[in-house]
Amino acid sequence: MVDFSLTEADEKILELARQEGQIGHRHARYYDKHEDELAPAIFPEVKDKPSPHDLMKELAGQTSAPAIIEVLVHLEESYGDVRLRRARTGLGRMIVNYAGTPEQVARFGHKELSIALTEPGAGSDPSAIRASAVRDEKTGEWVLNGEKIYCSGFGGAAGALVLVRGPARDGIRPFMAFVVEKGAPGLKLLGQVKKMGIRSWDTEDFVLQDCRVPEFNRIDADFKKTMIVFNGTRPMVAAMGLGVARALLDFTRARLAEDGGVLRYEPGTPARSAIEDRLLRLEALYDAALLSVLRCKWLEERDGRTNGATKVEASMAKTLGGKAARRISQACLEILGPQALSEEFLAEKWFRDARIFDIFEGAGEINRLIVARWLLGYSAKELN
Amino acid sequence: MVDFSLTEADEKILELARQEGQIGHRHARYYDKHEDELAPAIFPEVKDKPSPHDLMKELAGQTSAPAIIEVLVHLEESYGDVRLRRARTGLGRMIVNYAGTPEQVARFGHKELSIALTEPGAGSDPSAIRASAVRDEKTGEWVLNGEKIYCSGFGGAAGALVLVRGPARDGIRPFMAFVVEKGAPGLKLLGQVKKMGIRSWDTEDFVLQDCRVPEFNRIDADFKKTMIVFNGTRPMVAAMGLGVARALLDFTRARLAEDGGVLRYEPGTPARSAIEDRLLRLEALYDAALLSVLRCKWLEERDGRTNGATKVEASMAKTLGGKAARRISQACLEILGPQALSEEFLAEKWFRDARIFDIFEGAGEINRLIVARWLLGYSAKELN
Amino acid sequence: MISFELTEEQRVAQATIGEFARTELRPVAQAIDREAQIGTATLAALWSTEIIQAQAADDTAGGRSPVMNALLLEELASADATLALAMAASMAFVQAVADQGSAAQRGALLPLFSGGAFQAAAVLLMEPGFRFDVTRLAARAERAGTDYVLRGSKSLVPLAADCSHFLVIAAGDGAPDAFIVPREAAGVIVGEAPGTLGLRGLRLANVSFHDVKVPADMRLGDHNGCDVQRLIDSARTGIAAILTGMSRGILDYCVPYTKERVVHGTPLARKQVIAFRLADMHIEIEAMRWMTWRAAWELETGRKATRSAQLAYTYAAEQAVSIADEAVQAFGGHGFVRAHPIEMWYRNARSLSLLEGIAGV
Amino acid sequence: MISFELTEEQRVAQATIGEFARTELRPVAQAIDREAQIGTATLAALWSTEIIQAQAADDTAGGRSPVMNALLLEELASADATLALAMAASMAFVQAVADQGSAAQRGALLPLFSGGAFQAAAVLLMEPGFRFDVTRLAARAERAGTDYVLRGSKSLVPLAADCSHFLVIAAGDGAPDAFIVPREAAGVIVGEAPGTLGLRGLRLANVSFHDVKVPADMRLGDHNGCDVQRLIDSARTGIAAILTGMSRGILDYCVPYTKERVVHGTPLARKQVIAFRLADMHIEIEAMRWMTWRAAWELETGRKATRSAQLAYTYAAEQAVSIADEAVQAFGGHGFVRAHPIEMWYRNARSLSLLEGIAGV
Repeated sequence: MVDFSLTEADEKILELARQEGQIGHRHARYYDKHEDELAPAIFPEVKDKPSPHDLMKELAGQTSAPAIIEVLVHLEESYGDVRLRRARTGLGRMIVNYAGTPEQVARFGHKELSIALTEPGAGSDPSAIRASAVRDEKTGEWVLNGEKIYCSGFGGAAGALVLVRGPARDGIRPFMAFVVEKGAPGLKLLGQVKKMGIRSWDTEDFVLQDCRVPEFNRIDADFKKTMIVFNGTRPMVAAMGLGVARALLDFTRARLAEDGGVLRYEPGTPARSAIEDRLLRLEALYDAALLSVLRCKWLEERDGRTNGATKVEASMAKTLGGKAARRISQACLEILGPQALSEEFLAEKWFRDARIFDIFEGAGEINRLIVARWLLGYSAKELN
Repeated sequence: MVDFSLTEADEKILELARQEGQIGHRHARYYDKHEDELAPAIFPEVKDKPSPHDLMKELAGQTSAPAIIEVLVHLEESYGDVRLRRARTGLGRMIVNYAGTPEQVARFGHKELSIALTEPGAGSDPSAIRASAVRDEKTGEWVLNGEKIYCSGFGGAAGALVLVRGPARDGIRPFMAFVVEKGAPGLKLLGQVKKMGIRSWDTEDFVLQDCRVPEFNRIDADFKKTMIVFNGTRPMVAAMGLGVARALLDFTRARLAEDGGVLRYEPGTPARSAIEDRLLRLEALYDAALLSVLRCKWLEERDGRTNGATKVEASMAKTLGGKAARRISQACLEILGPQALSEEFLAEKWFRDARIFDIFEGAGEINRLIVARWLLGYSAKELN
Repeated sequence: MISFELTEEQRVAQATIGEFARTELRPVAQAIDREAQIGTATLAALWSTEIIQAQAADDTAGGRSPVMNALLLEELASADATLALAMAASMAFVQAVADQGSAAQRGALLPLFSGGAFQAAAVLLMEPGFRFDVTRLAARAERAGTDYVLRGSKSLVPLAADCSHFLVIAAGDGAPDAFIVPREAAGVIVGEAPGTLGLRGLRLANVSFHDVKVPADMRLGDHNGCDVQRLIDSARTGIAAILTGMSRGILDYCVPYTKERVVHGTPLARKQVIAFRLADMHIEIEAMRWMTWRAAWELETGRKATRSAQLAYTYAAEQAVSIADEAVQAFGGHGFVRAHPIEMWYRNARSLSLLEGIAGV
Repeated sequence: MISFELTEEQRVAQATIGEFARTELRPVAQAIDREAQIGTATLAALWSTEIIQAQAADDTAGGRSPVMNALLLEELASADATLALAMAASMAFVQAVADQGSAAQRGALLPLFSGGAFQAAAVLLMEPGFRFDVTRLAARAERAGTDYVLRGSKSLVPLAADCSHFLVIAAGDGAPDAFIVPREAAGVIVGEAPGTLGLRGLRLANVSFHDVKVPADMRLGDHNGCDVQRLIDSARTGIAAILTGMSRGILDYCVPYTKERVVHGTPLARKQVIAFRLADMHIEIEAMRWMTWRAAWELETGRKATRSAQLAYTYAAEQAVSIADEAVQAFGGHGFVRAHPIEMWYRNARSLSLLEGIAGV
């Protein structure tokens, strides 16, 4: 039976997330201004308190499906801006735990590991990756060279799972993955990336210069399978974009309300002001994207999370979420007018933050390609 | 010196065109409802009166550049809906006069001839043309076969210049052009095309079934050169689209004015109603397109009309004109609300008419390709 | 607990009506548009689906379900929006009486919709004039003794000439109210159908009310009056469902065409610009559907649906016009001629997206 | 007689300033943004163009030409919008005094702008608060004997701390008026620059006026008052010119990048979606330019430019934000990091397109 209601447990968890979000807002400007400073792993305000995620576990069975309540919590956390608890979402660790040998899991599985894919010349196209691994037959070590950029969580991580090209076999240089821990010889940290927005989002660049790692660090991860994690993370990132978008929508409505402006849903266009009309359409876009995210997560629960069943829906949710974050952030600033440009308010910051959500974890173009190929029955070769 | 003023002579000509447009509006619904009936070559109301085109010639030298006043007159005529005088713009005739031998000009040059390019499988891509010409060696005649559609002015014309593929030479079947007059054996008229809009715009389909024409009818027209006429006609068609768009804008403003609504240009967005805001933005789009058309025509005067100098600008003007006609017609109906759906008013008709202007004489996609290739320095092969 | 799961009953009904729409309705859609007339055989076929009759069913039977109605309107509209709206208009009337009518009103009117032939009726909200808005009604009902006197005009009434009854929304002393008026009542004048841009089979016409006497017990809900906003919310949700279905029909027609049509050596669908537009269509159609479902679910569970219905309607209206417009563009000249249904869909999309008050879920 | 022909003088000035902007301004643009400060060397270079000084030239010299100014602002902004606006803000002040000031006002103020060093001044129209509109001024000037008393706050004043004078637009008894106020006048408080989304080099700050006494002869135009709408029209035209130039700079940066960047074996620019967006950028930038020229020409020839200026401004604002946004998208991650100027342009586009009153042509 179709149902759009939250359970009492859902409401309780989200209420906690919202309360934490109010704390997050208080720290937002500081970490925007101090981008080289990593936010604490846990903020003192919540040190001894259960997190929404703890509450989710506690109330398991009383909530909407786990994937659904999880994505809603992520949305609220993103709404809250600075995370009060550092997320343990290191994709590198996830992959090690999933593809590593028992020995590798024992050694690395508890460590925070980012995943390092992107290079200056390879963004949405991993086939353009140029970082290389060569085996030193004398020592049995692997020698890595290359530059990795935009590596999420690397500042706070113990290292990264690094994707490189191995020695040629039949003219093809296969992808290989290595755990590179901080302190490895030849690993040069370049520090936090200077970004337009989401500056509290730990993002680092690094260089591998004859960086030597033992054979033990080679993880036998299937690249294609690895990519399946995106099916789950794309709607998640879409929801994060919606969190920022809703922060702006709420801010905009609150400012209008101070001036007596109320958004009414009864009249049609002819009876609306220009600003009411825009705001209403932005809300519609927000809801369209949110419902697409929820549908995708509902499907993920039904059809499986790691089998690629929701590849198309994940791309659909991400496309709409990215578009909503872009449009809503641009339009809210216009509605708010020039005052919103000032750093006295967080609106300008959220405008900068919001722009990432149609870029990372698959730009709209990449996701539209995925949807179009499915819709038209084309291969990646036939439509690119 | 930059100048955006009309001369007195310009104003006089355009005023005449506008007056005639008022007459055209009175006939608009009739010819919309009677699409198989060709409008008279000249309407009785203007039978003994000079046309705006006559006035243009009379006032030559006192007007803005000829190409500019001409395009403005076309805009007004399109605003006026049904043309009071059948246009003698048959492209076929133009090409015969330009590419024919003196004998061919003498025989065909005074006749109204359409140009027949489009086929069911070949629209924006003439290379897909399948109509064929085979020489009957016994009689020396050419035998034509194929289907031509959407042939402008063919209902009122004496025939058409038909583009077909000739016999293969070195594996390539070259384009050939023949004059096919009505009454030719094997020419089957299919009558007026049933269209969504611009139903008073004479458009016919026909079939060539072993249609025999003498060698004399073969016109030695260079296809590429022929295409150069589009450089002049594209901005012209853009202006026609703007004529329809302005008819809708004027209608919309007049209806709002009846209700006390006035469009003010002083306030910013915050002080506007939803409808004022949209109307203002539609006017801006209209002006953007109109100025692009005028710039193109000004350039045409400066740099030459038939040498391809304004190819890119013609495509730019057409892109914006087509977009403006689409958007303005869609948005005006929305502003006017459900009442505008009724045939009691011409708004719904103009909505239907307007849609053609981003299709014929080069769809927006074709024109964007032309602009992009120039901008990026790509050949048609590199970017398509 | 958030769920997008349809019940078995819903899935069966969806499939059945979907198949019916494809085989019975789609083939006649263009003829109905051309002739501006729905044939009696088609009306009979629509009636035989028993969707309208189900709206009159007793509450306890569970026959009246906005979510189910939204699903079925989408299916009908995927074949033809005109026919979907012919159904939705009568549905809106029956639903209003069933949900908000007094016992006497239900007893008197609902049996009319249990017969063997298509029974047209309509909710009348829109009014002539270019600045109409649902919050600015000019039609007024004034108390005259125990009765009301109704004055004003209503526009774009579907199948107006065939309707047995109208439910007329009019301003009163306080909030607007709804009045049940038989077409034959003195002072009711059904205008000629002027012809319209789209939805031509519905013969949309004005109906005017010249000092029409309405007995007090024909006020919907009698003494209690009714919740007019709920009727509007239901109508907006219905239009959203129809726009969703129509858009899906358009996309389904575009996919094979763009794959087959070769331009400059490549199928149209392999041009990135075309492929992206088709992908966007699909993405938006899905979002339109979820928004419609949510509004319908709120109506079904007795929640206030004003916000969800407005957003579903506004979003679907914008997207459907854009989808129809891009379909015309993908077809080029073939999108502008009446040989293909594309141009009809363009007219229908623009028309549908302006309508208020005349559909119901 | 319609013409798009530039004069020889205009073409030479355009080329000269274009070259200056490319070589002197573009290289320092990102540093100015980073440091939120325009260095004195850059200010001196700007001053050396003599564009501001030309605004003070006598009418008969033909030195004050809105069309010329629009051309030059486009050139400056194609390198950096912040620096173009630094110029345009002072220009707006000088133009207002030169065009609408009394003889005494011209005599007293214009010589300040003939010196050897950059002289900042500004027209103050915008006000703090989230529903500001140019037609709803809160700042008021009230008559007090022969003088005025000015109360209110103005926001986003460029180089506020460096300005010698402000021209303050305030509501009066009837139409709004403009008042010349030295920064040092009692009751004038220049706020701290809070930092802004874009245009950071301008150190945009609030200026508040606490019962500031303004002598009657410091009302712009003295007894005659002034045409405030003309100041607004000129400002909108100036912003349109700057948005046009900025957009052109963005496109020029995108073309080589998208041609070089290879994705899945093909340069980005050969993907239809990217190529079409670039084509649209070019088409729109041209249209923005013609709209700007028309408004500037109307101002130059003494026509009422309100409509043209509003349309040029509105259109340019919409297009420039979209162009900057699509540029970010074309660059992907590289569009989001400060290594490329793309993200700065995105911030500048959103900022510029919200400003009223502070540029002049």
